[in-house]
Amino acid sequence: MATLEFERELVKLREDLEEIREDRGFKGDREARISELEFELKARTTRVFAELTPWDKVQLARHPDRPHALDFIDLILTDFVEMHGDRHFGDDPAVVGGPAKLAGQRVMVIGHQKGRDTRENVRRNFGMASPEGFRKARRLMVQAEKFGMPVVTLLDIPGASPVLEAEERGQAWAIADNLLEMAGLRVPIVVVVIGEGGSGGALALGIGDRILMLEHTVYSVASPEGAASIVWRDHKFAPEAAAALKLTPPDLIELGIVDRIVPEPPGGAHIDFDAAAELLVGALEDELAALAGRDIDALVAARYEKFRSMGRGAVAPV
Amino acid sequence: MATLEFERELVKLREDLEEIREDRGFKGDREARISELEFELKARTTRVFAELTPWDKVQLARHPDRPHALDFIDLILTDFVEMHGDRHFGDDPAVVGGPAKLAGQRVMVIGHQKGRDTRENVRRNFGMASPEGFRKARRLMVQAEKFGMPVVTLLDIPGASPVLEAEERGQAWAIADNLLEMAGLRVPIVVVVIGEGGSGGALALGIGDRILMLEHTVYSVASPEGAASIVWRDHKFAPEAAAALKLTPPDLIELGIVDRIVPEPPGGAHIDFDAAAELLVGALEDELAALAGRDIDALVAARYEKFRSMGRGAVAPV
Amino acid sequence: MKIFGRRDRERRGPEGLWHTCRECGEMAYEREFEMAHKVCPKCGFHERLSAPERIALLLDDPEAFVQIAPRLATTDPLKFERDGLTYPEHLARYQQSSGLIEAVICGKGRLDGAEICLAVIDFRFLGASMGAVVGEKITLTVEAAMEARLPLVIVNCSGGARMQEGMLSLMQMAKTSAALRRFHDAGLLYISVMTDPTLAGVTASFASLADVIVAEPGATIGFTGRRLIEQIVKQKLPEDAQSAEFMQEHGMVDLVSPRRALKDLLGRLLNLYTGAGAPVDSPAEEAEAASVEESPEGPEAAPKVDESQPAGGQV
Amino acid sequence: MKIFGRRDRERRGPEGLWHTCRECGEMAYEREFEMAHKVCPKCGFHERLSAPERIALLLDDPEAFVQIAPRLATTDPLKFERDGLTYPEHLARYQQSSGLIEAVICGKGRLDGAEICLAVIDFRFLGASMGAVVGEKITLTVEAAMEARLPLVIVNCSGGARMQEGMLSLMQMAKTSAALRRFHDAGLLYISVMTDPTLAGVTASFASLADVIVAEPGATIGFTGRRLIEQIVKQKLPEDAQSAEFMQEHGMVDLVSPRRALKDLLGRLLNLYTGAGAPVDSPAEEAEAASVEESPEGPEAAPKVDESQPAGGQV
Ligand SMILES: [Zn+2]
Ligand SMILES: [Zn+2]
Repeated sequence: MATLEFERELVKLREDLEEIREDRGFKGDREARISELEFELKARTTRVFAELTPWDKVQLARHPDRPHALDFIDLILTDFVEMHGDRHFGDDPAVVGGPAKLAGQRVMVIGHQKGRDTRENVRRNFGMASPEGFRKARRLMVQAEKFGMPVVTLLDIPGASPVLEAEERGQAWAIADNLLEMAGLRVPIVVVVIGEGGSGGALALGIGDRILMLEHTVYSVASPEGAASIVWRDHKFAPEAAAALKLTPPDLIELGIVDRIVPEPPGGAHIDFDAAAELLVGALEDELAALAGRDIDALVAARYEKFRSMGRGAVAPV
Repeated sequence: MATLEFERELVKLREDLEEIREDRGFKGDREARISELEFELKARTTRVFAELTPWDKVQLARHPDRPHALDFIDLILTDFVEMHGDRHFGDDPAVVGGPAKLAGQRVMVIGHQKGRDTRENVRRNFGMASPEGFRKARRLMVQAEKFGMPVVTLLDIPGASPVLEAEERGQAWAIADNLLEMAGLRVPIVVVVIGEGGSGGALALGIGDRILMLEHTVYSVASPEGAASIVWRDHKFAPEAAAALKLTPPDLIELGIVDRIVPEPPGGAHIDFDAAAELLVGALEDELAALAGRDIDALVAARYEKFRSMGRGAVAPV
Repeated sequence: MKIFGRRDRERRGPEGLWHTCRECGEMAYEREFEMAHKVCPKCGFHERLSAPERIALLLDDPEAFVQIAPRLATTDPLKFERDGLTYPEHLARYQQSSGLIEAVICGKGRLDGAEICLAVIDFRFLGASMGAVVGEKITLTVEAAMEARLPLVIVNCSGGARMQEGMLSLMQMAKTSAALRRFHDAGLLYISVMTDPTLAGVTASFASLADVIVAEPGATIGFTGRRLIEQIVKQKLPEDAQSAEFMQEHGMVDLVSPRRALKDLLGRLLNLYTGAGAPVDSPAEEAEAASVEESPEGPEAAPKVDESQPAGGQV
Repeated sequence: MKIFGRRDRERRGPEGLWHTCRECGEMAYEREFEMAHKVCPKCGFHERLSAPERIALLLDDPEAFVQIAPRLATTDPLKFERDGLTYPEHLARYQQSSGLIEAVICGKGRLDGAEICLAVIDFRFLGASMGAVVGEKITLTVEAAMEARLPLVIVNCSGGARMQEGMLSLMQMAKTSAALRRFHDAGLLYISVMTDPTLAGVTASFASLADVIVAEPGATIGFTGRRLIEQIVKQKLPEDAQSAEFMQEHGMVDLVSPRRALKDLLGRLLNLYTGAGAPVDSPAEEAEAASVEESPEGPEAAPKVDESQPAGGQV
């Protein structure tokens, strides 16, 4: 388990609590002590999380222990069959997807996939998808359209793979094709940022009828480090950039980009996968149910209008 | 200039004729001698070509001096702009294509392209197309459909590239996708075998409303060498295989696979590119004019029926 | 035509006989090997199945399989002859040794409760080469599936084109692909199962034109055969080149499924993509059963299979 | 708003001044360099053009260009500030130095007689980064072209997203792509011209979503910038990596066209794909003129351009 700086006191408390819970020979009023510690943990968690800076929030969204796409797929879906390959060049382990059921309903789920340990991270390129990954995603979206399955995407990517091989195979083209495809896809699409929504690589799975963010995630035009390099000409200004970029869920609700924040259990999704999954599945059931009844032409038209209007408040004649 | 065994006597006569035509100091009745030689050449050409074996005809179709796709494109089309790339992996020089005009009419022309010399042949992989080539062709077909341009394809390929890299990038998938695409493409398609129509790589450009073959070309399920290896277990039986495979234009007319034979100038297209091009452009104008008036639903339905019925005579209940 | 003849029953082999694996050379009880659907218990090598064996493996009630055009045979359009042996004579040998009329068996049946059209190609018949009959029967099956709006499953396998039918063989690629174009335009599901070997014209037409491609472990899959590639590039290919696993890594195949899991996988896919049939719940899913039942269409979409009907049983 | 101001005329440079090439370091007469549309006469290096220069290069009558939303400017949605400098102050500097209100000029005009919608992005304005105004104006241009069923030409160039507008910048990729989805579904032609540099979010949205992609020689084209790639892989990239020629070789770009031939090429493509306008015959085609004239629709489809109108002239 990795521990972020601001998590330390909470981790300590959780350990104390765990210890006392298992210590049947505890001298004194064990139940009272447990209650006390639970209250303390709750209060401190609230306080610590209330004081997080945008840069802290970036760290939290990148927390190595957070549930990744396949974790959520395991917990919220049944019958998932992972499909592979772009039918052109390869299979990208940094993008996963396939048909599954959500509360008995057929869906196509597609997500960015980070690794849990070093070995898996190397295989999955630390979640930095290649053109093949985006093209696999597109193939599955087209399938979802053909078979009338709503699409659920799970976004969690530092950024699209930044290597020459990805350039050679048309990284930009692969992303753009997905934007075009999703804009007109004739099935409902629900997008969920489950971790780090990084730039064009995130957006390549990010066009939908409803855009959700888990509570402790970020979604940004560029990594704060990258933005700092560009604007401050030094990546050390990442904390400043994180603050300036407005990348947290409440910021993005205010900017009209995100529709809904899905709460996480106290301390974050990585503290309790099951609770996080339960909160997510509830939100997804809501959203899919609301979209299911919509006329498809109206749905696609509304999706167009949704993205068409983004940034409208940021322009004015002079 | 390359000379095939059975061409030798004709080449000699042509040289004699050329010499005497340029020899202004010829002693005797020069005009009469020229007429005599011309008559002789015509008669011998007729005789030699009448006696060609199927294996000879394979050699003729592969004649290194034959006009290739870009030669015909130069001679029969105007305004050709060559388009490049499959938008996924690369640009295959063994397939060429782009928009052009044929007698003022907009068309999309796509062809297999062999090289003329060793250097060009290396670059174009001796005309053995890679998956990228077939995918470029498909991209251009889809464009032709979008912009209402009839498609003209020029077939000339020993076979699809038989290397592991082509397998890795889905040679079979690329060919199959073209068959699917062409089967339903909502613009007229005229297919012309201009040299060697070899196997699946040829068929990948070969689905159309009208299938034409130049007079001295072949179209075969496999190279005679390959078929001999399989059936006779020795590629040296290629001449026997060539005879057995029924790969000449008249054979294929009889089998109901080919619609029309486009004559070539005496001695073959390689003797006179301009004359060959004129014969081809005439045939294409005919064919495109006949297809232009057709209702597109009816055209696609007729194309389906055309291929649906192929081999119907070869099956019967027992 | 009866699919399951005396020969198929005999092939099960009496108890006590031994089977030697083509791959690892180890011996196993013939009966154990057959019970494992011809997967070597020692090394996991997947031996080829005949079409009747495959149908028995996949269908809920193989005997209820209704064939499409079962008696269709090839004529001899090219009057093909090699070393004094005519094509019909050549065919007759294969008909006798395989008990089949041609290299493919097609029809309608049920898989995990889902009604499907199914075609299975049999390598024993002239290397599962594609002639006019294979093309015609595959096309008839695609058309039947389209007509009835049923999912299509083809268990593919082929060494390549049927040389003895020349260009008519090549044109079966065009014919089957054209039929699949209409099939896909109609929004229907086609699952291709690629078995050893799936090569050349079959791969470059109907075998790859599927929504989902499942391959059997170790199956050779590709366009050009290994021998020809090695002749051309004048070097040995890596051992795993063109294997199912290799093709999955290169993005061409969705899944590589061991044979024992194949029927369940197909059933699940049919259900996921079309809502048809009844997936057999895996233990992991039983935990989720409650939420499934909450869904209004849950129970209807997933009726239980009659347990008395052995799944994937042998006939 | 006037596109062609005093500054543009001044930039032509009086006779006798010298221009030093950024690429080869050689000097050439400023006037010769300008007459060659800023292509180095020594090494062929294509210097960046401003949007007004590009419009002058491409349109038959640049002064007749009717702008779309010429006065649209960005607000400051994120209240972005860096080292005490606000975003509006930052923008003001670029507005003053470039004479532009934002990084793109859009409108309607004629190219070789064909009426088109044209957008041109100008690198001088904040590195042609894409903010809400660029996204909005490109989208308005796509919509205008769709409304009038006109071909669309965009001369692309961008260093990437506009950091100062955060996620609103990223969403311009979605917005422009959605507009192009409708445009393409309507069966219309979009030609993208990629100039130096075309990178990041612009390449990964509207720049690459074209029917035809033409690039200028030597232009840098890609998603991730060279510096970042080199940081990550910790080695120098080959000199030609991400060049227009490299991207053509890798299948991403249709054609690399020298600037002097660009207008003719676009005119020909517009005519070939849509029948619009009048291609200027090249010498090779004049030999074919007879057969073109024989076509019933030949003369109508290809009216001569008024010869008194200089093609690709400068204003
Ligand atoms: Zn074994
Ligand atoms: Zn220079």
